[in-house]
Amino acid sequence: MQTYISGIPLNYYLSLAGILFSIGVLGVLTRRNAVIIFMAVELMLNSVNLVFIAFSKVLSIINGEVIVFFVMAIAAAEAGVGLAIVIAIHRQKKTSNVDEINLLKW
Amino acid sequence: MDWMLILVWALKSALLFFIIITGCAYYTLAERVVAGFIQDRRGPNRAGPLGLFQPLADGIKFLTKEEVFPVNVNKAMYLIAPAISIVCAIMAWSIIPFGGTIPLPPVLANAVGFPTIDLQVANPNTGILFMFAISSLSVYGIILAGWSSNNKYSLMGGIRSTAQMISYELPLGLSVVIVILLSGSLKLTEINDAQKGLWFIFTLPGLIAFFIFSVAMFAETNRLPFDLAEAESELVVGFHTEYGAFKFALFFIAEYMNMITMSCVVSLLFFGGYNVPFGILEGSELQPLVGLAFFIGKVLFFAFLFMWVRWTLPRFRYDQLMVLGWKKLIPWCLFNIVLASTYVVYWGKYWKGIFN
Amino acid sequence: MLNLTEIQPILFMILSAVTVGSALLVVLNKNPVASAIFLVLTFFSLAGIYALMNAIFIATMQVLVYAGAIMVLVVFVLMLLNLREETHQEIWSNPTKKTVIVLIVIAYSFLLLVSLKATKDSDPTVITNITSPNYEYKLSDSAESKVTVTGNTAAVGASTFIDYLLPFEIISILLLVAVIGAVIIAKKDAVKKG
Amino acid sequence: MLEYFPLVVLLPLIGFLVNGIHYRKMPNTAAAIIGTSAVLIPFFITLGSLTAYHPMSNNAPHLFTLLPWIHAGAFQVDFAYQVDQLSLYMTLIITGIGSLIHIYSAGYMHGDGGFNRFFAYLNLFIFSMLNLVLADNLVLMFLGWEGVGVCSYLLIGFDYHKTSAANAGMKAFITNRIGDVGFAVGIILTYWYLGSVKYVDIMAAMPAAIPFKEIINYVALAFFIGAIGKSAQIPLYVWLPDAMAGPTPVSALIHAATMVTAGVFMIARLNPIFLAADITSNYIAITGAVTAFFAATIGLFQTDIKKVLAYSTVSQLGYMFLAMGVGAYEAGMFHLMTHAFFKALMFLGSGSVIHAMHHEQDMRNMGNLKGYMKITWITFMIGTLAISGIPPFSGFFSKDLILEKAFGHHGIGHVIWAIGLAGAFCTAFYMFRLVFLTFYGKERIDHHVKEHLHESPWTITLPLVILAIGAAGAGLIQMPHLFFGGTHFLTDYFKPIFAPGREIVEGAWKITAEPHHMSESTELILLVVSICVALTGIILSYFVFQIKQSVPPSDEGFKGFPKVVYNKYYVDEIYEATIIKPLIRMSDWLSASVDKALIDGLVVGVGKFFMHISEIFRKIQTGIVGDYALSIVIGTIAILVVLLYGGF
Repeated sequence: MQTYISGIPLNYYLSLAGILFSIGVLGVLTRRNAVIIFMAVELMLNSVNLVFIAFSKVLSIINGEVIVFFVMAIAAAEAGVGLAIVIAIHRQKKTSNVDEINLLKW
Repeated sequence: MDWMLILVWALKSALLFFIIITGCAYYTLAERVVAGFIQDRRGPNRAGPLGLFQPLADGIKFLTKEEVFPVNVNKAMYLIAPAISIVCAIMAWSIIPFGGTIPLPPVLANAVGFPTIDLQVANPNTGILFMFAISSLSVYGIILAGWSSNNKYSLMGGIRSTAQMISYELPLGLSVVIVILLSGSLKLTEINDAQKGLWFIFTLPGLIAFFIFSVAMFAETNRLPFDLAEAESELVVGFHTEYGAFKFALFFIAEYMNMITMSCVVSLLFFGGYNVPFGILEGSELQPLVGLAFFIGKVLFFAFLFMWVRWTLPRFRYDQLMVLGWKKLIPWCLFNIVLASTYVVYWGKYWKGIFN
Repeated sequence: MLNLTEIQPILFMILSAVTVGSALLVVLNKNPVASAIFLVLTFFSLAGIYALMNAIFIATMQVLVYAGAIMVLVVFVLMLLNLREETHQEIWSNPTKKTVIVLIVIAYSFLLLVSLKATKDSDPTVITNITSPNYEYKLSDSAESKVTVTGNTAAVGASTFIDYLLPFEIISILLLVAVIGAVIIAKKDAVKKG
Repeated sequence: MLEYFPLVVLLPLIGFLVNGIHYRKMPNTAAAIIGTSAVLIPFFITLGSLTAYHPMSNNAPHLFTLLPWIHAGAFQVDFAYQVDQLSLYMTLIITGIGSLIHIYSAGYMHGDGGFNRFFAYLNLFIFSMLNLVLADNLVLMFLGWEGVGVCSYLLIGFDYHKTSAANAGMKAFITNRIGDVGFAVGIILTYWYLGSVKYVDIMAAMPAAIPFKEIINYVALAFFIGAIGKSAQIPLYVWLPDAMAGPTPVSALIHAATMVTAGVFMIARLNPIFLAADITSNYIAITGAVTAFFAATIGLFQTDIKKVLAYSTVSQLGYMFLAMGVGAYEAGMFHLMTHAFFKALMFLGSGSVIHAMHHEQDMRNMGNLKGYMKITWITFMIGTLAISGIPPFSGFFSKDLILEKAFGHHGIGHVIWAIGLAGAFCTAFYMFRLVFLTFYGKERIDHHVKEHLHESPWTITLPLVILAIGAAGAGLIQMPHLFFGGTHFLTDYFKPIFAPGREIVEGAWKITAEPHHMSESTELILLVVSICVALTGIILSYFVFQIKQSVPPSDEGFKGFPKVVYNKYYVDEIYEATIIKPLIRMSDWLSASVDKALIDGLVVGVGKFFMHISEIFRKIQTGIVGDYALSIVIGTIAILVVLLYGGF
C-alpha cells in the first residue's frame, strides 16, 4: 500500500527527512563551533518541517503547513537570540568553541 | 501540447533574458550620457552613431580581459559570488508581468494550440513574496565576494553592504505590506488589476508607502545616496575591489538589472502597472499592447530617476543611514500599516470604484 | 494544464541528492563559511522539494526566512567572529570518541529508517492524490459562514488567521521579545554597565 | 451639567497623578493650584449638577459607568456611579470643604519639604472619598473605603521621620483593618443573600428579604463593624486621637469632616437593611450614645488642643450613630453636615493657632490669644457656640433634632436621650474650657514665640471665614416648629432616599419606622432642657477657667479620677495588655515552634536529602554541551529501540 504526493511515495519524503535529521545529529555531536552546531540544529528543524508538510499533503489538511510557518518564525527568533549569545560569549572569552565554555558544571 | 507549453515558456524566458541583457547594456550607456548631461559635458559618442555601440565594445573588452585571481583568495567562493548576484537578479524577472494577456494571431494560435499568451514567465500565488525571497538571496553574492577576496576593504564593504541591505529590506517589505493590504493579493497581476481604478499612489497610505519604498529602493540597489558599500573615498570600491574582467561585469550587470527590476516593481505596485488609464480602449484587442507601452514608459521614467538621483545627491554617512532606516522609516512604516488597515476597513468599499 | 507526473520523480531525486549531499558538506566541511553556504544550498533544494509538493507558500517562506534572513545572519556573525583559524576540530584527533559517535549516529539513522518501515507496514489507509487547490474554512459554527479559498497561500493564510490566531499572536510577541533580547545581549556595553 | 459628572471623579485622580508623578520637580505654587482646582472644579460641577438633577422632584438616580471592572458570571461590578440626593449631598460636602481645606493647606504647609506630596495625597484622598460616596455598588464603595484608609495612613504618617507619627499611622491602619473585615463580610453576605451588590438591586430585593430578620440583623451588624472602625466608635475609637499626629488640615478634612463620617454615610446608603435590622439598630444607638458621652468625658481633662478636638469628634460621631440607630437618618445626615462645618472650622482655627505658635499644641502654654489673632478668635468662637448647641448656630438645630428623635424612640429612647444630654453638657464645658484657656486669661506664652505672634495669611483666614458662615447658618435649612414656624428642607430633600425603605418596613411589619412624632409642648420642653444644659456647661466652664483662672496642672499633677480620665481611662494600656501582648506572645510561640522547628525543619530536611543525593550524581554534569547532546541522542535511541522491539 503506497501513498503518493505529486507522484512520489510518501516514504521517500520521510526517508529523506530521516537522513537529514541524522546528518543534523552528526553535526551537533561532532562539531564544536557554536555557530555550526546552531546550523546543524537548523538542519534538524528542517527535516521535521519536511515531515510536517508531507503529512499535511497526504492527509489533505493545511494545518501542517501552518505549523511549519510557525516553526520558521521561532527559528528566526532562535537565530536572533542564539547568535547574540554567541557574540556576547565570543566577546568575553574570545572563543566560540563550546568545549571551552564549561563553567556550568559540578 | 504539453511540450508546446514548455517550449513557449522556454521561448519566453530566452526572449526575456535577451531583452534584459540588452536593456542593461543600454542602461549603462544611458547612465553615462545622463551623467555627461548633468555634468555639462559630452557622454560616450565615439563607438557608432551617437555612441550606440559603446556597450558592445565594453562587453567585448570585459570578455577578452585576462581573468586574474589574487593570491590567498578562496577560489570557489570567489567565483561563486558574482554568479549568485547575477542569477538572483535574473530570477527576479521571472515573475514580473509586463502586460496583460495578449491574444495571438489566428495562425500562431492554431500552431501552438492556445489562443492567448501572458506577458509573464511565471505567476506563482506568492507573487511579490517570491521576488523578495529571491532578492534577499542576492546578499550572499555581495557578502561572499567581500569575504573571499581576502582584502579588508572588500570585507568591510561586504559587511557594510549586507547590514545595509538587511536593514532596508524591512522598510521595503513593510511598505509592500501596504500594497498587499490595499489590493488584497500577493500576485502581481492582481495587484495590477486592483489599480484599474485608482493608482495606489493616490491613496494616503499608498503615498507614504511609496516614499518609504523609493528611499529603501535606492538603499537596496546600493545606489547613491546610499552606496556606502562602494564608497570610493573610504573603501576603494568595496566588495568588488578584487574583481576584474568578466567577473566584475557580472556584478555590474546585476546592479543595473536590479535597478530595472526595482523600477518595474515600483511602477507595478504604486503607479498602476500596465493598466491603461481611465479605461481607454476597454475591451479592445489593442488594449494590452497599449498597456505594455504605458508600463515601459513608467519603467523608463523610474530608471531615469535612479540616474538623476545618483548624479545629484551626495553620499550619506553610515550612521545616518542606519538612523534613517531603523529610527525613521520603520516607525513610519508601522504607523502606515495601521493607517492602511483603517483605510481598508472603513473606506475600502468607496475608493475601489473610483474612476472605473 | 501540463502533466508533470513523469518528470516529478526525477526532479525529486535530483533535489534530494543535492539536499543530502550539501547537508553532509555542512557537517563535514572545515570552513565555517563554506558550511553556511552549503546550508543555504540545502535550504534552497528543500524549498524546491516543497514546491514540488505543491506547498508553494512554504517554499517561498523557506527561501525568504531561512536562506534570506537566518542564514544571512549566520554568515554575518561568522564574519564578525572571523572564524577562519578555528577550523581545527579536537574531536577528530581522538579516534575512539570519533568511532563511538559515528557508530551512534549510524545506529540512530538505521533505527529511524526501520521505524519508518514499521509505520509503512501498519498503515491501513490509502490516500493517493495531489491536494485540490480549494480549501474550505468555517468561520463559526453556523453552516453558512464557510469560506472557500483558492491557492496554497490563501489556504495557509486562512488557516493561520482563523484556526491559529492565538498562536500567531503569541509568536509575534515572541519575536518582539527575541528582537529586544538579541539587542540587549549583543550590546557592547551591556557587560560593563551591568 | 450631569453629562460632565464623570469629571468630578476624574479630576482629583488627574490631580493626584500629575502631582504624584512630578512631585520632585514641580514648583510648590503649581502643585497647590493643580491640587486645589482638581477639587474646586468638581465642586462647581456638582453644584451645577445639583440644579440639573432637580433633587426635590426627581426620584430616579442618575447612573453612569466609567469603566468595566469585574465580570465573573452573575457577579458584575463596574466603575459605575450613582448620582442621587444622598451622594450629591456628600459630594458637595467633600468637594466644598475639601477645596477650602486645599486653599488652607497652601498657606499652612508653606515651606514644608513635602508640600507637593501632601497635595498629591490630598487629591488621592478626595478621589477615593468620591468613589466611596458616588459608587453604585458595594464593591466600588469598598474600594473607596480602603482608598481613604490608605490616604489616612499616608497623611497621618506624613512626617514619617517622626516615630510617633509613623506609629499613629500604623495604629490607624490596623485598627481600621478590623472594621474592614466586617465590611467585607457584609458585602459577601449581601451578595449571598440578596444576589447583588448594586444599591438599586438591593433596594429591589429588600421586600422579599424582610421576613428573614435574623439574617438581616447579621448583615447589618457586619456592616456596622466596618463603620465602627472607620468612624471611630467604641471600642475601635482609639486610633482617632492618635491620628492628630498628622498635619492639621488633614485632621480637619479627613478626621473630622469627611472620612470618619463614611460609616454614617454607609448606614444612610444601606438604610433599608438597617431599618429592617431592629436589634442591630438598637445596638447602634446604644454604641453611639455611649461613645458620645464617654469621649466627651475624656475631652474634659485633655491639655493638647488637637486632642480635645479629636475626642469631641469621636463624641459628635457618636451622636450621628445615635441618630442612625434610632432611624432618624435625616437627623444623622444633618448633623454630619453641620459637624463638617463647625469641626473643620475649629480644626482649622486650632491649626491657625498652632501655626502662629510655632507648632505649640499644649493649651497650658497659651492664653489671651484673642488680641493677637482676631479673625481666628471670632471664627473659633462661632464654631464653639455651634458645637455647644446655642441657638441659632447650626449645631444646635442638628443636635437637638437628634436628641428629640432619640427621645421619641420606642423602648430605650429615654435612656439614650439622657446619655446624649449628659454628653452635650460635657461638650459645652470642655469646648469653652478650650476657648478660655486658649484665647482668654493670662498669657502663658513663651516670649520667643510671642515676638513672632501674628494673624495668619489670607489663605488660612479665608477658609475660616467661609466655614464660620456655614457653621453659623447651615442649621437654618431644618428647624423645629418653634422657630418661625420651622423649615423642613432637609427632610423633603431626603425623601426619595429614605422613604422607600421605610415604606417597605412599614408594609412588612405594620409599624411606623420613623420615631414617634411628639407634641409641640414636649418638643418645647426638650428644647429648653437642652439649651439649659448647654448653658450650664458654659457657665461652669466660665466659673472655673475665667473667674478662678485655674490652669490644668502638669502631666504628673493630675490626681485621682482626673488622672484616670487624663490618661484616657487607660484604654490603650488595657488593649495593650489584653489583646496586643497576648497576640505577640502567641505569634512568637508559633514562629518558634511551628514555623522554625516544624516547617523549616521539613523544608531544610528535604533540601539536605537532595543535596546528599546530588553529591553522588553531580559528576554527570560535565559542563560540555556535546556530552549533553550525546546523552539526548542515546536516550532517543533507547526510546526507538523500545518502541520498535519492545512489543508495543
